[in-house]
Amino acid sequence: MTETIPTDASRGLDPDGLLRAYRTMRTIRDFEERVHDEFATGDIPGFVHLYAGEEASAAGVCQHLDERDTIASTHRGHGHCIAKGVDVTGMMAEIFGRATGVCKGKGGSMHIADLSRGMLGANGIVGGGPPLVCGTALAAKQQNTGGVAVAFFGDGASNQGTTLESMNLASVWNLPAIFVAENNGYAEATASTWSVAADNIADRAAGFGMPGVIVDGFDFFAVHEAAGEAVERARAGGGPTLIEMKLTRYFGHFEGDQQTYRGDEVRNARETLDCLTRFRRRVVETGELTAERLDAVDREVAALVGGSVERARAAPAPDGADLLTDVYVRYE
Amino acid sequence: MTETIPTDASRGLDPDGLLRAYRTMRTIRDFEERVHDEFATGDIPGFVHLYAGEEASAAGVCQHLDERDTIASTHRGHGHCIAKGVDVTGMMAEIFGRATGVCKGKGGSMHIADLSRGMLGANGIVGGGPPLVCGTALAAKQQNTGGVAVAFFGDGASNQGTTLESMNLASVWNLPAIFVAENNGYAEATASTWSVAADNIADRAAGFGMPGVIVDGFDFFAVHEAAGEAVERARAGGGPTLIEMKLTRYFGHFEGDQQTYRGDEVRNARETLDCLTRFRRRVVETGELTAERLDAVDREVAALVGGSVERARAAPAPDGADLLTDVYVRYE
Amino acid sequence: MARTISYREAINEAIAQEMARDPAVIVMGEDNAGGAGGPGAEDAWGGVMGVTSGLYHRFPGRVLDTPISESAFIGAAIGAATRGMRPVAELMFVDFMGVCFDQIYNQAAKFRYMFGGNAVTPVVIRTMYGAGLRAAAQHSQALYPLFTHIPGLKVVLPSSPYEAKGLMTQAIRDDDPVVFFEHKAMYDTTGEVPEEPYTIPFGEAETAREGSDVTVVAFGGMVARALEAADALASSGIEAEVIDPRTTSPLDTETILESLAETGRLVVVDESTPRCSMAADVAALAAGEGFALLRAPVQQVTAPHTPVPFSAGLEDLYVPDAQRIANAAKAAVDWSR
Amino acid sequence: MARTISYREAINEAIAQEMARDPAVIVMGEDNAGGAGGPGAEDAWGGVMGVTSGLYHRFPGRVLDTPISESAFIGAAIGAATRGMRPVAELMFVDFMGVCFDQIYNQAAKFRYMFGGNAVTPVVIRTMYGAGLRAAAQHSQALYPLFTHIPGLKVVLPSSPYEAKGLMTQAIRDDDPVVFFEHKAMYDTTGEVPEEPYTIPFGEAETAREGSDVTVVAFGGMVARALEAADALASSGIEAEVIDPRTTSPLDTETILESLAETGRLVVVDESTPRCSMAADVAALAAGEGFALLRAPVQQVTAPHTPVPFSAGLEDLYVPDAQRIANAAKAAVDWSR
Ligand SMILES: Cc1ncc(C[n+]2csc(CCOP(=O)(O)OP(=O)(O)O)c2C)c(N)n1
Ligand SMILES: Cc1ncc(C[n+]2csc(CCOP(=O)(O)OP(=O)(O)O)c2C)c(N)n1
Ligand SMILES: [Mg+2]
Ligand SMILES: [Mg+2]
Repeated sequence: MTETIPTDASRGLDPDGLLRAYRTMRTIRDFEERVHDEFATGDIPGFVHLYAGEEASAAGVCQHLDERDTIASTHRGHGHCIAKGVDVTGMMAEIFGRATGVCKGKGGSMHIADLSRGMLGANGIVGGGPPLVCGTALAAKQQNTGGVAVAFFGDGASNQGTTLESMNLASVWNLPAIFVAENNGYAEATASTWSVAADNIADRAAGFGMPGVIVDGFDFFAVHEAAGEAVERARAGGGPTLIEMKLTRYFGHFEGDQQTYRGDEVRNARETLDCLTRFRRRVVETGELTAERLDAVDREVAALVGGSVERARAAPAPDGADLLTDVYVRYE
Repeated sequence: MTETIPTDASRGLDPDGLLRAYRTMRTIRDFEERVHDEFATGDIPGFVHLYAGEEASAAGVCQHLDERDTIASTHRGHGHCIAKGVDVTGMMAEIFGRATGVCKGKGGSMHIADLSRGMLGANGIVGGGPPLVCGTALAAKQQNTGGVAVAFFGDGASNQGTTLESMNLASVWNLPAIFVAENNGYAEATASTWSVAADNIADRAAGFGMPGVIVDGFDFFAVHEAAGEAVERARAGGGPTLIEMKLTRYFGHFEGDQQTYRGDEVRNARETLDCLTRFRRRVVETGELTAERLDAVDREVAALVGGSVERARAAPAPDGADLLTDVYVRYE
Repeated sequence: MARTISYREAINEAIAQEMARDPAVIVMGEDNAGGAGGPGAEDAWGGVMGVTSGLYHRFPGRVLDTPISESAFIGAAIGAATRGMRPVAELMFVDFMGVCFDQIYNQAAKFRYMFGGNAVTPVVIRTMYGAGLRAAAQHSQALYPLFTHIPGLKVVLPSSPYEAKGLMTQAIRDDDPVVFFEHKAMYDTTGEVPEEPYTIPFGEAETAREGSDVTVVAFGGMVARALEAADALASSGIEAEVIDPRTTSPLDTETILESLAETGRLVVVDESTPRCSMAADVAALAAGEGFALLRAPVQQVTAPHTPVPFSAGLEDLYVPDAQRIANAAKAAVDWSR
Repeated sequence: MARTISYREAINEAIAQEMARDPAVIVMGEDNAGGAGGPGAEDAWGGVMGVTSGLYHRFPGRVLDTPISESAFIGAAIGAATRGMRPVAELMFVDFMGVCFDQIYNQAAKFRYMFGGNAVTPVVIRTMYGAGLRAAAQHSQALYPLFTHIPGLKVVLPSSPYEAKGLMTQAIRDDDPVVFFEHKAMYDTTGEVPEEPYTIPFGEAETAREGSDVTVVAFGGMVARALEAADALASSGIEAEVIDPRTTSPLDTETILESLAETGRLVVVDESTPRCSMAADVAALAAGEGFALLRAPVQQVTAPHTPVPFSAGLEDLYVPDAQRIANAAKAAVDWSR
């Protein structure tokens, strides 16, 4: 059976941990809002899908992860990258298509990756990540590292066969894998209430022999709690978990989307559910952190993100010769 | 929730209906045993997968179907073909690779089909059928024929992404489709208790918004009852159903399989569960049919199947020119 | 009556006219209407590039949104086609074929043969291909050679609004499975298109420009660049004949060989990567049937054997351009043993 | 020390030796052990053709059975390869690629490029191809041209037990994604194979037979037939040089062109269907770089543009045989302008 995690659950985060969580979420928010603005200038090429609004999911899950652990992401990948520690300056440069980007400008927004950080890449293919996560979870198991692997995917991706069969495989092989369904209500312009023929994505867990959990994806603490349990179980050899985050994306499916298919969910979410606002209110109320410390984080993050844009804009484009490199390790 | 159909359920079959059911099952059994023997002579080419033991599933489901309805089958397709009314003589000729075969000898055992009978083909691809059934169900719906479409697939195929996403699509589109998982305990040499990470395949139904039913697949009447409900619901616009048949195949995965992975399930099944024995015992006990009438069917079927082998053996191979025909309706 | 409309509008019009003409024609794909189940507008998108926009309201119940389940819904289109429907299904970007290719090449393409001629599967699979939108490695591929390789499929690459409409009309009326490749960078290209329905037969190349010095065979999005190159070549005294095969399967080998008989020189322009490509396929035709006509090495102008890069500068180098085509043509013309 | 063993045993031995040598090597696939979860024997199958037989007990925990979920487990092999493993995954019949191709060509093949060179994905995908077992349209295809088309993949087609072992050893040690094509009709073919591990480099063709009248390039299962044809040709005074490229990607174009320089005549033998095939690819090489060497039309000997038929007589006509190869070679030699 699926269970719902209460929103006031916590997992003993000390002030440093809380600060880290806040910094992650704030960095994602700032980064995405800035990319939104920069995109509007016309200087960012290609398709860009923003994660703003969903920060608690990436931050709450990745707070439990370390260098043993891997994550796979989606076309909406910036947030997962930042939460897993990918360099923000290198990310921004990548999105601008610069030689200084984390992928040398060859990947772009949809393919940001940093394998050295265990970040297996944003992915242009819906449902592309879950099979890969079975593999990195398998590697962790074979190598006995205690590592876990997390697949982030959307409600739309939850209907892709690759995602579904990966859940089964993860159970059959008893892998240290966690499946995080980020149900933001839409796949492009299609409502998840229509495309997912079940009340909840988490209801699918039972059919694949794993626990299914539903979480308020705006609530960092709820996410952190649920993810903590899943990570603990996975590290202890207890197998995979499916966690469904209920949340909302603040921007369109991609930059340029007119969003006529939506109601006023976004306004409502921004005003009453926002993960950053709620986090802030709570930790200040409990006295765990002061408004000043949080403000300081805000300033640091703003400087970091602002600087990343400046450096990206100033960075060189890739050299023409790069067109032909990096296809094979060796080919002759 | 999944429900289990009691084995004594019935659905008011009159003697003609009972006779038809028995004839179907007996024809399948005879056909498969004969193919088994003929294969041993070395005269049947290729890969052959026999359906013996599972007759009640095909017969109990297809008894509800008529010319509006379609079925898609698997590599283990002979039983489904026979139950859907494909010509036995043409089938045997096809398996022998003769020009007189239902597919002119170009398809063979794994591709026997007769679209004019609504039989969309055995299928060499595990999980190949369920998407097609979404399509024929959609056609029935668009054309308002009242037709239903049935996808037969194995326990192994229940782990194929194509199967899983087809169930979701059928629910989302509210199609008149029925998914029949024939759980015979193995996919090749792999036990379904291992490969299906749930207690039952039927447990997956909930995740795709449809009822899931578990049936004793050796019991024609249980199958007939469950399928009747599903067909009725589908025809009435009530959407898809997943039915899991628990049963056993009597022969190896393919002809030639040494079956060292099995225990003595087959002996047990043949001795205590056999669908034909049980059907016969019951209808004779209730007085609905006499042993004499059933014996007469046995003789007719034996003659039919025996004749099909003789005719297949006497039939010509395809002409060499046939190699290049039937690729396109028109190509220039 | 011809008007100037876009490639996008031309495709939309062909589908609309066929839907009006034949109730068996239905449309399906991810957000082909858009807005399903949501609180906002219906027909919110008309496909990610707006190609099917407006059909949802004009043909109630006949434009179906789908979950992101390509195997299931492409397979559904194929299954429906075996039962009297003529579905036009969208595989959004051809890059996504990898999650549903089985239904296309093992099912649709083989039914008729496997079933001894007793199957007719009139399905159209619309898909977008090509680079130029900075969409990177998984949203920019050409991949039509993979489909061309498969017996049982027909493969169509319109190079203009006029062709897009006529070939789409033919695709829908055609009784075989057709994969219809729309170049994603061409949707806003405009051209003269008759208002009334018309078909362009498959397997008949269009000679887009006549010339007797060199034959340039170009596919889909490359036709315009080949014409551009031909203009440049003309100013240096080289008259290029530009052939637009319009379908790669069937391929009009006759027109290519006839042109080669006159020019003796061949350039093939193919946006796909080079190995086992259409460039190779046409070059092989010249090396075989066309050998006696050939007076210089065949020049293949293709993308390199690499994925599609993201960065604008790299992507511009990736796609064959008029300059490279013109250089290849010059090399062919200048060559002497 | 060389002994005579089968193609099947050669592959098994290569995998076993690499597993012994490197703990990162693991094996996975449907029934690659067999018997998982059942009451009977473990390692009941060793793969549907017995290729991985015995490895399960020799390397505990390193041979994994899988559900029938090719996207998931091929993807898992790829994912594991990015984290220091060297998985050897079996895509049973290459015909099944359609349910999992995305993981191969959009993920494994593109990681390194998309990620700016920061990825190493040493995965081997073993797969069976080819006709001859009366297995019909969905279990008999060749399909290696589709993989050869994709940048980022290496594609291997061993033609003998000796090659099978050396190329498999190389494939496992190689740092790029490799698709390893085993001809299903060759498993019982025997030949001399050294006991000790050895590698055969990729991109280096083997000249299987020397001759100066005509060059015959043949792939995988076609090499033996080309040699048979060469014997027949020799008795009518034609000396054919038979080249076995061993890998289609990378392709050793140099060896082919060198041979062509001597013979001026080219036959390409390819079991796949003809469009955008390896036959076309090599013919295109001749039409381009090799043009000045070519003295006759390139002869492509391939399967027809049809699915693979079931009936024995039709299937025998389908697959290129020595007679057709010899005829093509004669036509090449006899040709004069
Ligand atoms: C296999 C595949 N099909 C379709 C697409 C096009 N596409 C990109 S994102 C998207 C919607 C994804 O929705 P969801 O999984 O809910 O993620 P979200 O965008 O909401 O984060 C679609 C259909 C794709 N990239 N890959
Ligand atoms: C996509 C695909 N993967 C693998 C196979 C090989 N194969 C054929 S039958 C089979 C087992 C199928 O098991 P199940 O679905 O339980 O059906 P059963 O044979 O028990 O009737 C396998 C693995 C295939 N034909 N297609
Ligand atoms: Mg979503
Ligand atoms: Mg089974």
